[in-house]
Amino acid sequence: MLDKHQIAKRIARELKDGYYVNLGIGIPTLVANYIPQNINVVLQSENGLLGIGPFPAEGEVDADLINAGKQTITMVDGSSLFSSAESFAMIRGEHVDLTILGAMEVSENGDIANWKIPGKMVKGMGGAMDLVASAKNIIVAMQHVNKEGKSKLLKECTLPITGLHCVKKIVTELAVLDVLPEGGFRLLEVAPGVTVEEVQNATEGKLIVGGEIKTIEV
Amino acid sequence: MLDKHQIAKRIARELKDGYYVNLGIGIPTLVANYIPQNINVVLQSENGLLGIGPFPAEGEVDADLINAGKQTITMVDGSSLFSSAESFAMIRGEHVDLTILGAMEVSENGDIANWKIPGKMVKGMGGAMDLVASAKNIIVAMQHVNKEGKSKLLKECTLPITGLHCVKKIVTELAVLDVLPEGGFRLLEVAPGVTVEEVQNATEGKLIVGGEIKTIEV
Amino acid sequence: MINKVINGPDEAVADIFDGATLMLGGFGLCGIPENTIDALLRKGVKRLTCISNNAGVDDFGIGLMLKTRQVVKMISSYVGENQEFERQLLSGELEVELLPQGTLAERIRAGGAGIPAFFTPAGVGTEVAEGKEIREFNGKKYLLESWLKADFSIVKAWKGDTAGNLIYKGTARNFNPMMATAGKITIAEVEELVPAGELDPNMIHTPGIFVQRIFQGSHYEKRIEQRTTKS
Amino acid sequence: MINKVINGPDEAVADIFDGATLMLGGFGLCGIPENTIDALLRKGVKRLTCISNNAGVDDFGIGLMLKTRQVVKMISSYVGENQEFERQLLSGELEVELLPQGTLAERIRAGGAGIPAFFTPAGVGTEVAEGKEIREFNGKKYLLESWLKADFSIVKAWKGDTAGNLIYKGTARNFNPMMATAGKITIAEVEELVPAGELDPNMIHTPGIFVQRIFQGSHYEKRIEQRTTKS
Repeated sequence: MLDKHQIAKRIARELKDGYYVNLGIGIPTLVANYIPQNINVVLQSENGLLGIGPFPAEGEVDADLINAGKQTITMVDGSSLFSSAESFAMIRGEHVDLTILGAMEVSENGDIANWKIPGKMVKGMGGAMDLVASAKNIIVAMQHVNKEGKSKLLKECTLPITGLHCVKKIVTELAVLDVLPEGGFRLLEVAPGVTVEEVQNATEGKLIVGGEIKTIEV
Repeated sequence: MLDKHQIAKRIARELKDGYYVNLGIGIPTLVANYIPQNINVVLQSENGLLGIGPFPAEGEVDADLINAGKQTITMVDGSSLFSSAESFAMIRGEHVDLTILGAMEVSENGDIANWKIPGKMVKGMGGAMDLVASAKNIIVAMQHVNKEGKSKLLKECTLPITGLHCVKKIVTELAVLDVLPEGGFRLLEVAPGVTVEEVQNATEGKLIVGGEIKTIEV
Repeated sequence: MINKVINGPDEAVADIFDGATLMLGGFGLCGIPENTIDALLRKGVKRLTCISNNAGVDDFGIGLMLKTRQVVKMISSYVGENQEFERQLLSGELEVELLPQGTLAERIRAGGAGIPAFFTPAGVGTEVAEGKEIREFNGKKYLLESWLKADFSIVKAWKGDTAGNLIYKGTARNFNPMMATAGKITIAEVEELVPAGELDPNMIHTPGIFVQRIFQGSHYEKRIEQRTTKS
Repeated sequence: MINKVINGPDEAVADIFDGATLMLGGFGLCGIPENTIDALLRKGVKRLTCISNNAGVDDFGIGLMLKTRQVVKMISSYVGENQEFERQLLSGELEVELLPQGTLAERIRAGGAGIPAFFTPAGVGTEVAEGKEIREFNGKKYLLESWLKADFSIVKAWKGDTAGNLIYKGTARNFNPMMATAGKITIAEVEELVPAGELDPNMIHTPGIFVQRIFQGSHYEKRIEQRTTKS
């Protein structure tokens, strides 16, 4: 089974040279730590920055420079700053190549639910609905099952939807799966020590197993 | 009868302190020469400048600084530059207080025609349709009759329309007239030496004469 | 050039009335109009509708106005990090309208730009789309969203001049530029106010035409929500 | 940071194909991509649809491409000052679609911003409204306009960096920033190209994400249409 850093590291291998990428809060943020040295990737922060750098040194903290998770950050050379309207114009206009975000549920046709649990305090969707409605490529980083042990890869989402038919790939502690255009989770890789059967048992939606199943390199 | 400079001078008396004003090509451009000294008015150029200054000295001409008539200009202190999208956001959003422009015809309900003559080469509407559709206050500067001696203040426009129900006031070589919300040209002032009868003869649309008719100060 | 300078935040808010709709700039606590919020607390104006991406924290930003019960409705994209907010919401004292962040930003931009409605893909298939017109363009579904305007927009900039021109700094820009365009009256507080002519016209983020009142604020706390540093 | 630098205008236009739709920045002759227009002339690519506020003059700007009959359609707001243009239009060799200038600017911005359609008041009651949906909001009529996109957008900036960030100068900005966002491929020519990190991130007009190719142009003529000076 992968820990959250290993999930982030595996997702980082999906990055390609020249990509502009939006990273959601949580595990997706960790992906920044594993970007391969030989490629150039620019990270977008939807509150108005292209070119997120590492966290600042103690003496360099600037309250006027934060990411969408409200963490203090720095900028890399070649960064640009802009308004929220311009930022979402960028997102909605499909200029961002890849969005990586967390989810509560993903359905076998690529629907995602990640913003609201009925009966609990609703904090809001933030930029998630804009991102999932607009991204050319969406990868979800999440646990395969929830705290009650129920699968988060479902036939249909049970929680309120964030966006339809948008998730392309999922990386969990157990496996890497593609969401097929015609529906279904295609198993690509399993975590070290995890069997196909274990993935099957943890997946409520249609799991498609065929061809070689690789083991995730950690 | 007023010459074009006197028309511009009369229109300049409509300016109020704090106004942002868009001046069209032709007589409206001349209004800039007659802004009263005791008020602050900012001129907008729809190609992306707030704060048009005088024409440059010979050695200060900058090809990258022109007005909407493509003339070289300067900027006053406190100017700002922006894109065409932002410029028309400003116009459409009714942030510009007053638009002064020329016209071929104005109807008694405030319709304006000023962009196209059937059978002649059509050069385009430029920003005129956006301006007349959005301005809170529109003053037209034009000749009362055309070259064939026909009135340009009509019951209905005969030329292709630029915008509906938008002109508030007209200043011609003969007179100053308000376009009433309920329809009709209300005569306010006549040029020195011009009689009400002459204005009436030159006005095809409904002319409303009542109360004191002042003589335009020149 | 027109002079927009006023004496300070109390003069800025003097005519803000009970029941007014306000836009307040900022993302989290970054780029919020601290001085004007304080003046709103002093004035005690009530029944406000606040359009702001977030609702502050319990003891800073809009959170302070929630504590004093001055706000009856929030229009936001994310309202976490606030216990009092949660209490008022659950008790029904506070109404909340949640919007996708990009939709919120674009609706405000549309309000300032004279665009009464536009189509966006955000929210299609979700509860955000309920009651809204859906239309397909090039095989993709979009929903129709309308403009947002405010009686007063309250923004915070880094530098400003007497003509109302504004320059923001870093990610403190966020919602401030659009909000500046969408208020009937726009109030700008700045860290440094300079005479017209000192700022480069080519580097202005918000042209002065959008700003009716400007003043130099003081004592900016600029509280940080998540202080993260290199280990 | 991603490096977008290419060798020059001929490399920039190498894959522009016959029948392509191009956006070209500029207002009159101010802020036009002089070097890339020259490369298009050298390449001789044909049957182009050009989206540009104006059509240049007989011997400069897009006018040069009209002379060589490379353009079959212009989408513009104003096309005066051009004899050859008029001849081709009257003879039916050239198709022209005229749009209100603000509508043109906003449709391009919408294309870049993923907004397929929006309502605007410009053109209501005129022939521009023919065949378009009209809807009333708050008692005022608006018409529905759709986005504009291009296969290639060609823009001219003052300064640029290797990451594709752009800064324009004066009123040479005009249509360039929106067009930069609305091309599948955006080509930027700049007067001065600097390494990423030299431009202030806070003062970028066009973020590099919108630019796929950038090069430093040479021999800018910057022809003036109406040279007016103080008497």
